[in-house]
Amino acid sequence: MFDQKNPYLPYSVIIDDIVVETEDKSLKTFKLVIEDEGIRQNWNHTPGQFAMLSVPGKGEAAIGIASSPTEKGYLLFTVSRIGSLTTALHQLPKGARIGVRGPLGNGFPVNSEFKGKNIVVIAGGYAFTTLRATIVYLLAHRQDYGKITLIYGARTPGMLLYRNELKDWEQSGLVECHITVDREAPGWNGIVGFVPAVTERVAPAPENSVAVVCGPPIMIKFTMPALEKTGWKDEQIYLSLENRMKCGLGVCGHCNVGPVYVCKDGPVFTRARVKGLPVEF
Amino acid sequence: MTVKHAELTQEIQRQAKELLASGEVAAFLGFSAGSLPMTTRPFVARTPQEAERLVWNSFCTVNLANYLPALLKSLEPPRSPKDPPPTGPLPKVGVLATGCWSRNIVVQIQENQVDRSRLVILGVPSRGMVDRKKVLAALQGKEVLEAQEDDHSLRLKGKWGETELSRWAVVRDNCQSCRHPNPVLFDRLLDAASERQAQAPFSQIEAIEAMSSDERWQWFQQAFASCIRCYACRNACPLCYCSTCFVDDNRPQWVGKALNAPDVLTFHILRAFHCAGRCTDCGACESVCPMGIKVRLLTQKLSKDILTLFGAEAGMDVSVPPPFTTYAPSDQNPFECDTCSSKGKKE
Amino acid sequence: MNNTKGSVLVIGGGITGVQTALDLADSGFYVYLVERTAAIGGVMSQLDKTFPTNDCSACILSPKLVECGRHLNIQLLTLSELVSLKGEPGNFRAVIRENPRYVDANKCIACGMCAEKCPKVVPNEFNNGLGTRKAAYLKFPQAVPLKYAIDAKHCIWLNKPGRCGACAKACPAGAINFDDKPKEHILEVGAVALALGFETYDPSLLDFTGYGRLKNVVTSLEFERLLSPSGPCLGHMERPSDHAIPKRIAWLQCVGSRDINRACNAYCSSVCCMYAIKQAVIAKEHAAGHLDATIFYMDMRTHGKDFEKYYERAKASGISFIRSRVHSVWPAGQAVHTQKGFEYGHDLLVRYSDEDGHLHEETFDLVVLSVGMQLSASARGLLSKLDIPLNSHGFVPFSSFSPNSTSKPGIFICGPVSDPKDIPQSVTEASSVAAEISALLSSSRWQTTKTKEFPPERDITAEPPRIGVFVCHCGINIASVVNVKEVAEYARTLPGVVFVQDNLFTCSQDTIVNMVATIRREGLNRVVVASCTPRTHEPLFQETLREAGLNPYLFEMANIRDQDSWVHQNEPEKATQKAKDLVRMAIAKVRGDQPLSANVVPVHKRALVIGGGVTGMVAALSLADQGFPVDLVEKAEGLGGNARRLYRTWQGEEVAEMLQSLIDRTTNHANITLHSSTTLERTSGSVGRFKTTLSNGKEIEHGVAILAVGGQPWRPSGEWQYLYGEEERVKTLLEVDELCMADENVKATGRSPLLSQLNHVVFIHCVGSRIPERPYCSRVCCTHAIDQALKLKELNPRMNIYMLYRDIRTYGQREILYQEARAKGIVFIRYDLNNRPTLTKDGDTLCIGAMDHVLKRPLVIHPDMVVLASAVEPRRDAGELSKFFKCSINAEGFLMEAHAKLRPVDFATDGVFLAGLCHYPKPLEESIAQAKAAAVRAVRVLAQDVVPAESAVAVVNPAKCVTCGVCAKICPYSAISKDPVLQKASVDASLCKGCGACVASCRSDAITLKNMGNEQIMAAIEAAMCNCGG
Amino acid sequence: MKIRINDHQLIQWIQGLITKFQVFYPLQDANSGVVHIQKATGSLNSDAILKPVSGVPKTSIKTFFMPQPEVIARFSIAAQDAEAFVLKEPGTALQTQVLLNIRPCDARSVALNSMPYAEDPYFQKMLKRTVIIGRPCDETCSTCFCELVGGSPHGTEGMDLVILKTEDGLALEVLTQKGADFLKQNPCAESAGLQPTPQQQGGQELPIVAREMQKKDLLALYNASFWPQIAEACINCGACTFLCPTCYCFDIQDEVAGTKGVRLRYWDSCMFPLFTLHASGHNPRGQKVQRVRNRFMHKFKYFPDRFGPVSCVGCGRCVKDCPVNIDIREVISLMQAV
Repeated sequence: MFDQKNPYLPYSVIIDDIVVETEDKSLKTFKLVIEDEGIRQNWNHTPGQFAMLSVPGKGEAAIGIASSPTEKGYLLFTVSRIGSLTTALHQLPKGARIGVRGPLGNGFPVNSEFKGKNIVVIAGGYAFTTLRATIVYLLAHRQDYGKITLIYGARTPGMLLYRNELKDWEQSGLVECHITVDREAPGWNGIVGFVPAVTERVAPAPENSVAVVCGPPIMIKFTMPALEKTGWKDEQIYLSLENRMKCGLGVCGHCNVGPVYVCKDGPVFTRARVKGLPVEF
Repeated sequence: MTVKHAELTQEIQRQAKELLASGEVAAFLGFSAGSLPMTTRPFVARTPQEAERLVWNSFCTVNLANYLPALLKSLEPPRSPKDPPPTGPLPKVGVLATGCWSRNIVVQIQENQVDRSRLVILGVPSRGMVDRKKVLAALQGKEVLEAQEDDHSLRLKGKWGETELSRWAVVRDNCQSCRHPNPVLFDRLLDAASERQAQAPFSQIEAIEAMSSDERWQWFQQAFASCIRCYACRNACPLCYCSTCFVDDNRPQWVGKALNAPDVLTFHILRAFHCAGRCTDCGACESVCPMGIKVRLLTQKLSKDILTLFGAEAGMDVSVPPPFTTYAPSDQNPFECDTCSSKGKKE
Repeated sequence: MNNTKGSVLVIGGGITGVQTALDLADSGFYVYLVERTAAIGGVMSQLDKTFPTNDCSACILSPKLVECGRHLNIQLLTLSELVSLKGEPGNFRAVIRENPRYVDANKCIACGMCAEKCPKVVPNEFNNGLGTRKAAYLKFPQAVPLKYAIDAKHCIWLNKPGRCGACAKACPAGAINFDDKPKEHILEVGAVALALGFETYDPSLLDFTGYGRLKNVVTSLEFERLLSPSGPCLGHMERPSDHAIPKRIAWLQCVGSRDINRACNAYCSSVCCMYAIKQAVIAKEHAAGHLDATIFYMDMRTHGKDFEKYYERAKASGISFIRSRVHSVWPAGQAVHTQKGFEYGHDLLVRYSDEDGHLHEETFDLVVLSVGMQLSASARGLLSKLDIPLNSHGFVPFSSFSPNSTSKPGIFICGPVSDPKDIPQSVTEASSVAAEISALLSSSRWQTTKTKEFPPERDITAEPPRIGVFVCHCGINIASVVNVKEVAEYARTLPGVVFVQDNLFTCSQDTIVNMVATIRREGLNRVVVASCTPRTHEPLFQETLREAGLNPYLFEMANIRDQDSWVHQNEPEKATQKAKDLVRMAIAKVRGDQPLSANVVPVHKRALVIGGGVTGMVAALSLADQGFPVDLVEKAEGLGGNARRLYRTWQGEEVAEMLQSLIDRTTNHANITLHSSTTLERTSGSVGRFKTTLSNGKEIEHGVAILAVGGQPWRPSGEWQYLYGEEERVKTLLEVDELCMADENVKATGRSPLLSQLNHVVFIHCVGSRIPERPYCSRVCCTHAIDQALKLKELNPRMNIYMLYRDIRTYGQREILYQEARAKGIVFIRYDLNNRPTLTKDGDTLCIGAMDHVLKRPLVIHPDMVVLASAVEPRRDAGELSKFFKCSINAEGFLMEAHAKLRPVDFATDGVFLAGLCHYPKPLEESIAQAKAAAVRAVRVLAQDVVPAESAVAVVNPAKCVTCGVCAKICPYSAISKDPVLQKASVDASLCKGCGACVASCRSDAITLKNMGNEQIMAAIEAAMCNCGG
Repeated sequence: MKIRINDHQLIQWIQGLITKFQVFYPLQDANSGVVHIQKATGSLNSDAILKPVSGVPKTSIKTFFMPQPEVIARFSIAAQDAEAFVLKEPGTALQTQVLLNIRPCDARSVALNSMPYAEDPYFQKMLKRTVIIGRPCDETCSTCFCELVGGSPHGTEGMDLVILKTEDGLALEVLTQKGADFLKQNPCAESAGLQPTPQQQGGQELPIVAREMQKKDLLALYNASFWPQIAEACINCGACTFLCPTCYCFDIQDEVAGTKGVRLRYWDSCMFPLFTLHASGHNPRGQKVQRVRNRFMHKFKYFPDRFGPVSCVGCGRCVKDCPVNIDIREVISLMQAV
């Protein structure tokens, strides 16, 4: 939908709300409202896409869009404080103006390959953000998809994102939730264990299903064999890569993995496609 | 080829082969012939056969010490950053070292970058290396297709014919002003020590110092105007081993990244200061500069100041701590403020 | 039940009393500090610079005063006097009368309006009557408490109610209270410390000085005020008569000291030689070198640490030293007869005779009288009230072995009340008294003290900065130059700033209370105060943040007073601009501040004392008596050190008996573990948790260490050998002491064979002292030699004794011995380095050759014995030992204290202390006082469960660290080492002092100081450079 | 279509251009012998225009299309500014620039770079403002290898106009509509009404090397054993990438002075470790060999796979100026041999 003449110029947005997501306060969800009403109303994106968040004076960073296109009027971004841009962003108060450039990349094929299939969402840590967008989207078009299973793990209960929504999904029965934490923790009555182990235990059969897997490299590395064991094919598994990006348009050269540009050709790839690429991500 | 350098090439090949064959070293760091006239290529021989490709001539301008830390590390068993360092003897590396390179190795030892016990240093007293840019200038830009060197002359051939140049006339500035052509640290010395000793090592600097401050500023801007910030000077320098160089840092962003005077000059002046008290004037920075910038004039100025103020020269002795890691009450503090240090207080 | 009170009464708010109070309060006792005037600080607050470091007196004193004023366990009672004291050690009842201030200290914001409006001008006693103040006044600008007072004697209203009241009208805080009445405080205390200080001798009694008649004859203390920037001429050194800057100044030494004839003060005042030199040096600096400075003296007594070098430098800088007693001071030039009578010029004629007896006259612009010290009338009154007698010189008598005790148990003395002394010695005694009291009351430690409770800290990590800015008028200090309102309005426009307020005095009690409420109400998470210096006020504001539940490190100060309004008085617009810049920078920096954890180190409550001489033993016993276990390490087999060779003190007290009882107590004390024939192998750790391995294999964990490794007599050699070691008739002082002791034993049996048979004895002074290779005075030898000579005279009154000396340095009441020696016919012959005495042998006859300085004739003496007063030198292993604890030594090899003036027994290294001869040569009573002082300074640590460690420490970013090791080499605290696994630099936060040397040295930018990160500094610099909207 | 012009006409025409536009052409520095593309001034070096200097200019012409640095947006950070933190186009008016006597290899690099930059507004603007007047190479250097990578010393790809040497003097040929328009507005001799010579479009065959590389297996090339040896001497400076006319990677960064900020883009180099460094510290190309390989793989495999031709024009700059003599021709032959 990027119809603006100059793809390097972000839209101005206002921080409408800030939610501290995790107990260590390193993750905040920013609710952004595009200032230009026309652009705001015409905004559309696909779950899995990302945008460049821009703090003028500090630069830009690629962040996955955590809101679903079905959530109108605003955008959500859940941002981890790790670099200079994200640190600056975390320092901003409500009402501050920043920029959003996007949506960028390809997103999950929710309107093509996913249609009519069972969806397994596997997430670890804060890579869950675009998967939230995905689940919210799937739920908004619930009739188009089969069973939705969520396997989501975090280090501690306090590090889980979107805790209220997780509860809602679980209680509504619309999503089969398997929420896990790495270690026993006081007050935690749910599953304990790493995502790959939980996946192996609860992963549904691969027939007529697709899986989307996002998380730290180590989690992905060990989740793949778990899926393979239960008969999943590389073509059914969707991954999201996150290389360093600058232009978001496939030009500047930073994010290439072999011949593909993560920002333009990705970030979503099937595992089959990833296997044909050099391991430079 | 020059007689002296031909002899040395043979000797280097012989000794490298011997070191590799005996297993004393796992790798030997030297030069192989380049693909163009007047070039050489830093080269690691790992077998006695490969050692036959080693050469020694007037075009060995890259400082081999620059490669040592990574080469040594590459020979260690792989480990993750959280594993303890390996114990027990680790494979050794043979390396050629002229005066300045050996002094860089000393600095690297002092700064924990290389382990002396893992080096077999073959000292080569330097006859001075040739500056390709001087040759190019002498030939008004005509392309050299073949270069032959004798002990005291260079014969250059191209489409235009043939020209003979005095070798010393095209030797690099840093070699012409060199006071320590002989290695200060070595296991074997491959040639008799040189008696070369520049009389006025800082004459280039003194000429710039003699300028007025306006002139100097003009000179500074002019001299670095063509910089493209490829950082070849930095990357060719054995002192520049920071994992994140200040120019690449963005928290804070010390230097802008543009090609304009403030950013470019800041890079060069700061880099020079980071080398203060450590630079051996090996000239690699200047030799590798694709734009022909006289980069080393900055570091040389600081070397002069450090020699004058602290009587120190970098890398002359492993046991002498570098000047900027020590404090002595006798250190000159010409910048000390008179008003803050009333006479009674200096005790 | 424990009846011992845990509170202490300290009388006297000078530096001595302040130090006693601080040491006691930090050691677990509650202190009432009673001061007669309106503010603490004493004479030291009147001084300009201090010798021998030329530190600004107010600058080094102020922090102590502020600390005292803010201390939770010190209650200041100013304008107060002791009315009565009853009881016994551990349980006294004191009645204090607090005289009315007529200003409510709780309301006063020290804005200065009362003084500005007060019409009554009176001489300013703080400036010694030079210049004026108002009847409503602040004692001095840095006064603690910073509260105005009304001088009842001069106040118009108080004398004629209804006639004035201008101050009450002007006071914005409604603090004036003309109905203020004296209050009585009844205090229950366990002990009393008398730090009564001194007053200077009043030279108007000495007609020859012209003081009182000639305006340009001033006392040394008056001259300090002329030099001081806070003095009547704002430090421009103007002479009183015409405000001209003097170009020729004479100092007259010994005015009111060493003077039996006219002043009736026989003693030497100890400090005047040094302060006169200092004044001459500073005056020369003031005059940019265009000054002729002449000091008229009898003996130059520069016997303290680094004094001799100071003297030598002064001589080299061209200050004239004339050995002469001035005859008289006259007006220079012809008198002019006017209607008012005879009038003279402003210059002064000084008449003096030189050593050869020739009379000279010299003209000066100003004459400074180096007046001596004596007890003030009020001090004498108080002592008599307490029934503590004075000796014939007007001082409280003391025992060399217990120099701070009085005849009344539980009442202690410190400072010049017992003998004239300088600041370091007074401060040492202050601590020594604290040690005595801490031991006496140790059962009640922490029983009556208060502790401060703070609310839990708010977690602000996820909050965007909400910055509060408080801009201070500082009365008129800032506001008279800087447009404070404008600065405040400007601050409001800066990013992140959500609250701005300007205050008359941000540090006043009501503002502080208000600030706490504001921080809570506005949800501030960063605070900037734009006011004065963080040096004095940062702790206060940081505490305010804590009270508001904020981490104290989320705070920055912009110094818009010292660095702005004070230095740009004449450029108010630019000053306002600069204030904005400073505020903008502070805001830019505070944005990056993060909460820092309060680093603490648990204290291992055990002390290590190194050295088993008198000093070490006293220190160990003091610690042990205060209730802490001690390991005492002595290199030799037995205890006692040099004292075993000492016969008696200058007060005639024999050492041996005292020493034996000390050894017995040390050996038998339950809290002392003795390690004799033992040395140190290595030490690691830092304050609170040292670990030391001894040569006997034992490993000791200790929280503190005291180095009392002593000194040693120099063995005369080279050109100072004087046949020593070759000729048995040539002895050193200690060797003669040993003979005296042997003699005592013989005397017990009735005869004194050896010493009494001598006929001619020559003492040679300064053997090895005050020479280029040992450029210091050994301090003890003059007194020792003279006392020994007197002993010889005692044994044989007909003995001929000659003293070959350079300057006789019998400081304080030791001077009496010198006078006695002269009276008893001991011959004093002065020599200088160009004319050293010679000693040769003619056959078996010893020949001393000297030059008679009076007759200017060579002189030959054939002595039976030659006694060499050889130098005291530091032990050679002191340097090695100091390295264990990262302490430094000076060029002569003496251990270097943290601060020559105010931290005389501390090292720069926390938790390590020094005492005794390893610090500098000194007599027994000074070593003993120092030992006790070191002990109480150590107890300040041991009494705590944890000691604070620096919070703003260095941190390594391992991703950037390249392990070059420069930081580790450069760290003065050895806080950085290589992590054995990561192979990167790693900082021990409990050792790091946050000095930043590593940060500066790291090329890779891998080390930063917490809250002083490069991003923050760059943010501040960028803010400084960009003149955004200001 | 072309016209004959004599020396005098050419010089006069260029003199005229200088008065209206910024004109740049290669000149040899008398002291160092190095050729630089320099701005033409009133004192035109006619010799250097009529008989172009031999040798490849030190730096390429990419700087005229990708300025180093280039302002891509401006903004204000003044709190009181209603439009604070809104990024806007720099809005600087761009005037025509003329690049004269451009070698075929450099001109061709513009055509190659236009492929990835097809939709880049800044590059396209620069392209639009620039008229390239090319000059075939009469003399090649020993380091030239344009023909190996699909170019030719007499190629005209990327040029708008070309100055040709004929048997009896010079000729000016129009290659593009832009060239024709330019000539119409700035006529030279009887140039008015000249139409572009039809170019062989589309049917142009890819050079052998590109076709070879396209056929090769990506991972086989990637995992070839020679990469470590090639990388061994590399010091990871950016000399090759910055001198290369077809290296086009860039970075974006903001700079603020006072309350004014600009967003800049400037050249970046895949040789630098930071190029791919994640904020988390992870670096997918953390090792030197990975970066060296990426540069060559990009030029000879990734680019052809995406766009067809190889991303190299054979100018030989990197061969000449690599501080450690890494010779791209050797790399090509090694890659061909896989």
